[in-house]
Amino acid sequence: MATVPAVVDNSLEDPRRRAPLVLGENDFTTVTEKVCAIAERPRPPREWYIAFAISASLAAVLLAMLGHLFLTGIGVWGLNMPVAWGFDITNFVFWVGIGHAGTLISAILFLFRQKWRTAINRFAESMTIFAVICAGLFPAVHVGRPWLAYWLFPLPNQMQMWPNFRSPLLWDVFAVSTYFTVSLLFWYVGMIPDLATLRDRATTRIRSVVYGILSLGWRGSGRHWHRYERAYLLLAALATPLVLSVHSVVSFDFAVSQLPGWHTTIFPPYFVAGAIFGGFAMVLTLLIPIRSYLDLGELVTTRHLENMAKIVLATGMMVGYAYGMEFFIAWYSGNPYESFAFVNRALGPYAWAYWTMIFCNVIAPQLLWWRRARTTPWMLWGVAVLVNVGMWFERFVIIVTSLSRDYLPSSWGYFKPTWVDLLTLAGSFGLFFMLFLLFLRFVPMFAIAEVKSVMPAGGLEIGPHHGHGQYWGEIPHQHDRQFGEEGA
Amino acid sequence: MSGENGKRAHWRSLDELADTPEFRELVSAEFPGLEEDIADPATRREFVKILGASLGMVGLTSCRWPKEMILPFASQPAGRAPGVAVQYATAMELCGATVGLLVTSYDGRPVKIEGNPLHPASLGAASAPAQAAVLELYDPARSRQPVRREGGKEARQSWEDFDAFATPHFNGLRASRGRGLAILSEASSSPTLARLRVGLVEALPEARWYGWEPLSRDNELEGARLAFGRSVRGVPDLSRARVIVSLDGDLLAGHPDALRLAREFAATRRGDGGEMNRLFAAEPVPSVTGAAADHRLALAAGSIPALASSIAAGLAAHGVAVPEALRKPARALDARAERFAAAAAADLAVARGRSLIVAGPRQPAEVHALAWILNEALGAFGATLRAVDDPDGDRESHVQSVTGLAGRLRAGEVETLLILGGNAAYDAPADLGLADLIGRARVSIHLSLHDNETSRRCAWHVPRAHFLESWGDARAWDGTVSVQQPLIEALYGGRTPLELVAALSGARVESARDLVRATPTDGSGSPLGEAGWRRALHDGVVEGSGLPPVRVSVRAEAAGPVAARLGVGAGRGTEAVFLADASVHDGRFANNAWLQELPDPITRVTWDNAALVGPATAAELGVRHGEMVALTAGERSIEIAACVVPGVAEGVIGLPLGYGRRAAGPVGDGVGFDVYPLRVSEAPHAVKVDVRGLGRSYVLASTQDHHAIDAIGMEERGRRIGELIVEAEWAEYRRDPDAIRRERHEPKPLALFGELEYGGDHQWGMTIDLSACIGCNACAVACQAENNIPVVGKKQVARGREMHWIRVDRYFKGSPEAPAVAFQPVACQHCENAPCESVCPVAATVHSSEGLNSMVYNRCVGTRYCSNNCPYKVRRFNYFNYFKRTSQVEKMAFNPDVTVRARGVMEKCTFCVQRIESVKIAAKNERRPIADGAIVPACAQTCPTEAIVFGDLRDPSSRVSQLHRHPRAYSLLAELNVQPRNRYLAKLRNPSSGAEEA
Amino acid sequence: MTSGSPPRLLFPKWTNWIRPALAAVFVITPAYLVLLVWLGASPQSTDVGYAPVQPVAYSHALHAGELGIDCRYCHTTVETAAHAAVPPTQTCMNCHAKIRTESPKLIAVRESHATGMPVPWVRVHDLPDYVHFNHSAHVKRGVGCVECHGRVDKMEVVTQVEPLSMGWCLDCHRDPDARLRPPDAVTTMDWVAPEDPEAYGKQLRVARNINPPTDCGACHR
Amino acid sequence: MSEPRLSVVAEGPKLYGLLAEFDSVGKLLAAAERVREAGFTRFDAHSPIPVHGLDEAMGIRPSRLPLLVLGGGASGLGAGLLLQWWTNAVDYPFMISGKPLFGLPAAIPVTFELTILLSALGVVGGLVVANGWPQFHHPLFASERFRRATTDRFFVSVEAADPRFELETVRGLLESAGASHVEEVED
Repeated sequence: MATVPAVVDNSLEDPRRRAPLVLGENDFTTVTEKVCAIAERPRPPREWYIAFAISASLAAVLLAMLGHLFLTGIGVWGLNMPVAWGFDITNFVFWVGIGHAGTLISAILFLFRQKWRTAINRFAESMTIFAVICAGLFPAVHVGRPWLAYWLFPLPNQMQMWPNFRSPLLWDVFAVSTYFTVSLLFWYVGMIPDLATLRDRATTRIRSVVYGILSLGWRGSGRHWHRYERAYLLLAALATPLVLSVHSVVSFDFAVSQLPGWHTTIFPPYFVAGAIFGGFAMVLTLLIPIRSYLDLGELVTTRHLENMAKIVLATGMMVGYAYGMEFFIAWYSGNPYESFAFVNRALGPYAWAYWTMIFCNVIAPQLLWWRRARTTPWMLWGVAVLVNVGMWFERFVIIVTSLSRDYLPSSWGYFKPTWVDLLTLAGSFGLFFMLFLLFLRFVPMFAIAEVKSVMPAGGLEIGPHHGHGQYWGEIPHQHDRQFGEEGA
Repeated sequence: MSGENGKRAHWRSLDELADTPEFRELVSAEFPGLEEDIADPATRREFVKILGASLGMVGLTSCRWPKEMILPFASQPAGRAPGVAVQYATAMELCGATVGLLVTSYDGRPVKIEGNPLHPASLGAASAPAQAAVLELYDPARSRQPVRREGGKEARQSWEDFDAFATPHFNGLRASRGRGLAILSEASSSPTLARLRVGLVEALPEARWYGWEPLSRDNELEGARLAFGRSVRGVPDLSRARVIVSLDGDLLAGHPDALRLAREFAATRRGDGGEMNRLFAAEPVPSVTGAAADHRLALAAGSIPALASSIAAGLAAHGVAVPEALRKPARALDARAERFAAAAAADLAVARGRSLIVAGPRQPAEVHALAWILNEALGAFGATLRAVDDPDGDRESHVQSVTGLAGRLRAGEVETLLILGGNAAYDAPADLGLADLIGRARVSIHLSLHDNETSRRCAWHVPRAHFLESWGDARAWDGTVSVQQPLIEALYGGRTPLELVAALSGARVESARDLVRATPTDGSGSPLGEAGWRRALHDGVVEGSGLPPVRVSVRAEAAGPVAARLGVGAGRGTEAVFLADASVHDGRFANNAWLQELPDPITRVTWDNAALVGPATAAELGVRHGEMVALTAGERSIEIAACVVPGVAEGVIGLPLGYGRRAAGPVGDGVGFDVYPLRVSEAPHAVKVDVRGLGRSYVLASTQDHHAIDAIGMEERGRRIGELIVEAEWAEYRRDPDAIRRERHEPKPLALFGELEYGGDHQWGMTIDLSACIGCNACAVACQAENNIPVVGKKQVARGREMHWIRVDRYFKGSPEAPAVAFQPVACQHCENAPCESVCPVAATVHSSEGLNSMVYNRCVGTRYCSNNCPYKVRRFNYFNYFKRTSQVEKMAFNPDVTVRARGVMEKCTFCVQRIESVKIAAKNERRPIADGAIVPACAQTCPTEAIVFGDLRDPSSRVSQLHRHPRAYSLLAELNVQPRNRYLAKLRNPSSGAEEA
Repeated sequence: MTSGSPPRLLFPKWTNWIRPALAAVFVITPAYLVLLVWLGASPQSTDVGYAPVQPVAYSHALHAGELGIDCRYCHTTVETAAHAAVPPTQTCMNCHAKIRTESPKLIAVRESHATGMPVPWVRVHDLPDYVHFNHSAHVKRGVGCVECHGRVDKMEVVTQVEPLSMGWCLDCHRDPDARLRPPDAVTTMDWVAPEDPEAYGKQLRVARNINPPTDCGACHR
Repeated sequence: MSEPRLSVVAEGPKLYGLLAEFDSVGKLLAAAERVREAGFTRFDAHSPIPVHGLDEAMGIRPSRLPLLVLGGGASGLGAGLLLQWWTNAVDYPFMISGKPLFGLPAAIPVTFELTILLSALGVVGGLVVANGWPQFHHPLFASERFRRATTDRFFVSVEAADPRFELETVRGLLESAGASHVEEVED
């Protein structure tokens, strides 16, 4: 099997000389070994425990805050009458947004046959699941009487009442729950072969039982692979419009309303772009440290990082464009309320939030025009973190500034978060990282089978290809091989 | 779930209820609504909560609600049906003048107070304090037992104990012909009390009777004496007045007859009769009256006499027969004041016989005298003003009286001091040190609702029966007598001044009812006959009891001294003016949470008073909004937060009285700042002070401009006001009434889909006339009482969580020094295309077939999305369970027809759907149509100026339909095409063509 | 890696039976839960049949049934007020001052009459406080007592016979015809429509212009 | 000739089939093709990655999963529209913001989500059922070498149940196809 020395920089995109996606002295055996070893360690390193302890205790704080909230009332948050939504919905939109990169990477890049996705999709998909869990939490607890939140579902009842399907919030309910279900299926289906690998490598009884059950009896059968690939392709095809719809629907919460600053048609595309932007940033934020800590440079190569950096830059530009366009339309519409809403954003009491957002989402990503920034992990990471901050503030700005000053100056107000608001936000991060650390601990963090299938040895001399890391009509492995030989 | 809502309880009688142990326990429970600590993490309770949280989430399931009892009467009084509202007429006296009331009572508990349409001082309207009295009645902090204080020890006593002390003591006093007995009474117009006083003087000739009222109208009386040598009071009649000049007057709010005056004033502000009055107001601090004026002059109180004399001079110039002495202005004023005086004089002269000059209680006697003189010269008597004999005319002024008492106490000449009501220890002139002198009397007895500052200085505190619990009578400003009849058996026992005085004078101890019954009130000289009595109780007024007008004429020699004293200069330095507070008046209502939370009409500040300063003066003094300042007058000094308000005259600081109470009760204690220490007997209305900023800042909880607004906000607000409050000048409007509609043209935006048809037999709608609204806030309290609206407390208001369903927005226009003020009451607009409805995921707010935007509390899950989408921001959210600590006794104030909202539920104006439904059902039961005006929401019902009109839009002849079509009618934010059912009528102003805005 | 590791664990053959089992679980469990909640939580099963013990063993079967006393003799306010007043002790004593003066069943009544303390009846038909029901509105339109309270004249102990749930109210408010009768017959327990109730009720409804509101505000205020 | 084998079978535990191990994708494909051409039907290939062309090599008919998507999608669409129309316009109509009781634009999001949801469930359900999951027990798992089928080795298994199955011929066939190791797997 041809292999490539690690020294090769595969981040050049040269159509004639397609670079390999896995570097180093790697074959199926070693790749499997590398990935599984992480999940198979009898006990993870101390760092893992430290990280877990921190995030778990934050998650506990979240629980306490929710308890406090349920027992006392929404008033424990800083909300008031003009500003009836604050951190709660901001966090919701933020987390849903984070989720999107996962589906995007696994589904859309898949359909576009971006084979480099294989190294990061498991990662991103897991992130999606956890982010959506965090997101789903907020709509559920933000209501004044959470114990009645089930009224949002069309369940028959003695009142003979049904929910109001004209309400964007109800659309959210369906969108988010569908999104969660489909992402979960997609994630799990994608994991079956790898779970089987873990099962077959299992050395302890408990592991073989658990992985045995989870892998549903996978044995790499050709017939199974055949259906499996088709199913995966279909799921991808379904997930793609879904992911676009979900954030569009979330944006309807605002776009459909009356409020200056919310009531704009640009929201759906703008939100989707923002979601991808933030999502990729989050992938990078998580991936880069782990990559260096576990020394996974050969699987997650600089090329992967650079590709993601490019997407961040591109979506960042879109978001920046949207910011500008909002202002233009506000001015061009000639609607005084609309124009004031935006002037107020930039110069009003919440200017600090607005300019934080602009700096993080528009200025910072400009670094990525510079190749050094794209290929230097720590720089890229810095940008990614800023983008995460920026995207949270974007939602905060949209929601809070618009609400705080709407039509009647008499009812203008100002929102100040309380300690509960802040701890709840922190807690949601705790929950997210806790779940993520568990994932690192027990599940193969790379789609092993997929990674293998984009390795030279995975290629073959003849036959058409469908899906799953391979590409119709294209014959990449030859290139890889030549390149490999030259590189050698 | 339903457990969270208040339970309707039935019981036989109140004393039975009062006997249950949990009642006692609940009564002693803390006052509710003040939820500050709920959001406060520090408390242990909170911490435990957080720990128990996870469990709590499990426990939130609902099963069958608790077993409910039905306790029917053992034997039912005739004509009493459980759960059926009955109205009784009674009256509330405030500072010696009465307003007639109708009190709605369910199962024997009064729940709602409204004005008595038959009463001349009410005409169906009721002021905010009057309506809030129902909360005062159920105030758990009211004292329940006599208290005895001796050598720093205090002991609760039974009534028997008190009588055991009082009877022999009073006998002793009678034996000594009342030597050493002093009685200090709050102002009272009660004919019965007057009658008993006579008896008392006979029985105890050496007893001395003193009166004290911190906000008295003595100067007015003094002025009359000056002008006529006779103690008369003026009863203005604004319905005929075309030009009104108010010299620091308080016609529309503070005046004892304000409700009637406001009605008459507004009647000619609508510009419909082809006529419109014009109001000139000069005042140091913006008041409701000033806000309603066409020309308002912000002028230090000390300069108003000079202004008055300039006006007199101006009138003389216009050929009005002004006495020689008054034909020259006393001294020069600044240009603005001069223009104002000139314009006022000109208009007064033109409208001779239909003009009126009134002076306010803060102004010295000579200004009042001048007003009398000029009114006579202008032929106001019999037209816009009538003089009647003051029922208690020969009394000395309150300040003299209380000073005299202080003197005798100091001299140790007072053995027994009996204080009937009031709170002299708190509000008497500071220089007298009355609080400490009370101790000099060997025996001091204080009769009052609360065990307040004065009670704590007295040997005995005797609980007073609330006016809704006791018999009495009192006169309105025009002298009309009303019988005050009890609505409910005294919750905690309690005596009335009548009973005490009767007991003191040794008259055979009768029930208060008999005392009242025996008083001749209708001028016939003999007690009312049975029929008359029943009639008086039913109507709430004693027919023919009004004071007859008297013919008076100005003494020639009066003009000279008056003119001489008008010239006295205002002097240097900052002038601190004492104001009656719109909520707590002189402090007596400090423990009333409804009033405490009621925003000040001008500053919109709740739960506080503050030193009101104009922007320019503030800049001069280097004082920020919300900064603590020290005010020093001589050796007296107070600290108070500054509140920068446009329209306060330069060099003036407004100090609302009645805050900083120390013994008001859990609600009122420590709220705001006590400014009485600056108030001294020789200058009870205004003092010169030195102002020093202290740098510390203080949170003023305001319901508008929740935080200091930045530049761009200000600018934008300025731009919008014109859109929101449409105004027109009377002259133009009269020329071309359609101009308003034309300029504003509300284009009917294209609908996305066919408009929905409303099937109902009626289509409810409302109009609010901005020309009539004077911003008095009565509607807000009416709504609060009618709809069980919770009180949330200062911290919550500061956070922006006030719950009022109808708020009176106040906007300033023009320069910060001389702003024009406009009020706009905003409640739910009941939009036909209501934005709130489509966003509610559970259909908790939907439209009724009669066009109401219904809010269904029990369906609401509390997403708050509706509020976000409401362009008017009129929805209110229960961020906490604001009724959590409401005691049983306070729950008696709940209106059983309105659901008590749970925590986490949105609420808003319903157009008083409970009233609509009850009228509809009754009509349908009797199979008769609903007459226009039969359904009146609480706000409209109590509006003194009838600015709010409600009715059926389907009936084209109904008043509301006509007003919807009125040329002044416009919809707020019409361009949103939400199709509000509530339309506003543009505000008309009537500036004099002569002067530019003064 | 695999070398040296112990022989792998093999699932026994029977584990393959999990498949049909799963299929069954996926079908049965949801069905069971739905039924459980549906039947268990409905007011039909939670509220109907509620018959608390009353302080006085008052038998409607005897008074309203055998003796045929009209409902309105005790519940005086049904036609005029929202509440159908439970009678004051006075009303009982009107007769029982003479009849059964010694009956032990009446001790509580006599006591109340003597002391003036009320008889603590237990509310049977108890609507949540956010529901504002008006008796007069229904009685005057000709909705018989029976429609909501059932054959009280046959009840020894008053029992709730209808769910009194919102849905149940709506059923009638949306289609009242079958439940309407001439107002003078409202208290007649065994009243039967002279013809097909639907048609007869329709006539009444049209004639008296009865249109029951389904607006939320009609009951929730 | 079947006689002896019967006896053989009779004495030992039942034979499941033969399992041949290959070390490269190419060999696997070749072997699969050979086996198919030899007319075997009950055989399978096993690989750690999806091997392309294997379906042709093994002669697997195209899957019918897409039909399930269509079915799921259609029912989701129908259910979505029906639910919204019936609940809000028929069973309990409310007057909301003066809007029509049922408007298609407002109904689109929910309908769309339900369409996707049911399609996705259809696919996954179909996959699980068609692959006969969960199947925890399989004879091949007994083979120690087969553990590498999910790591780095490729296998072809021919079942004894195949009518044409003959132990030796099949063994020969597989070895000649380049199997690095062939073993008998018992049931």
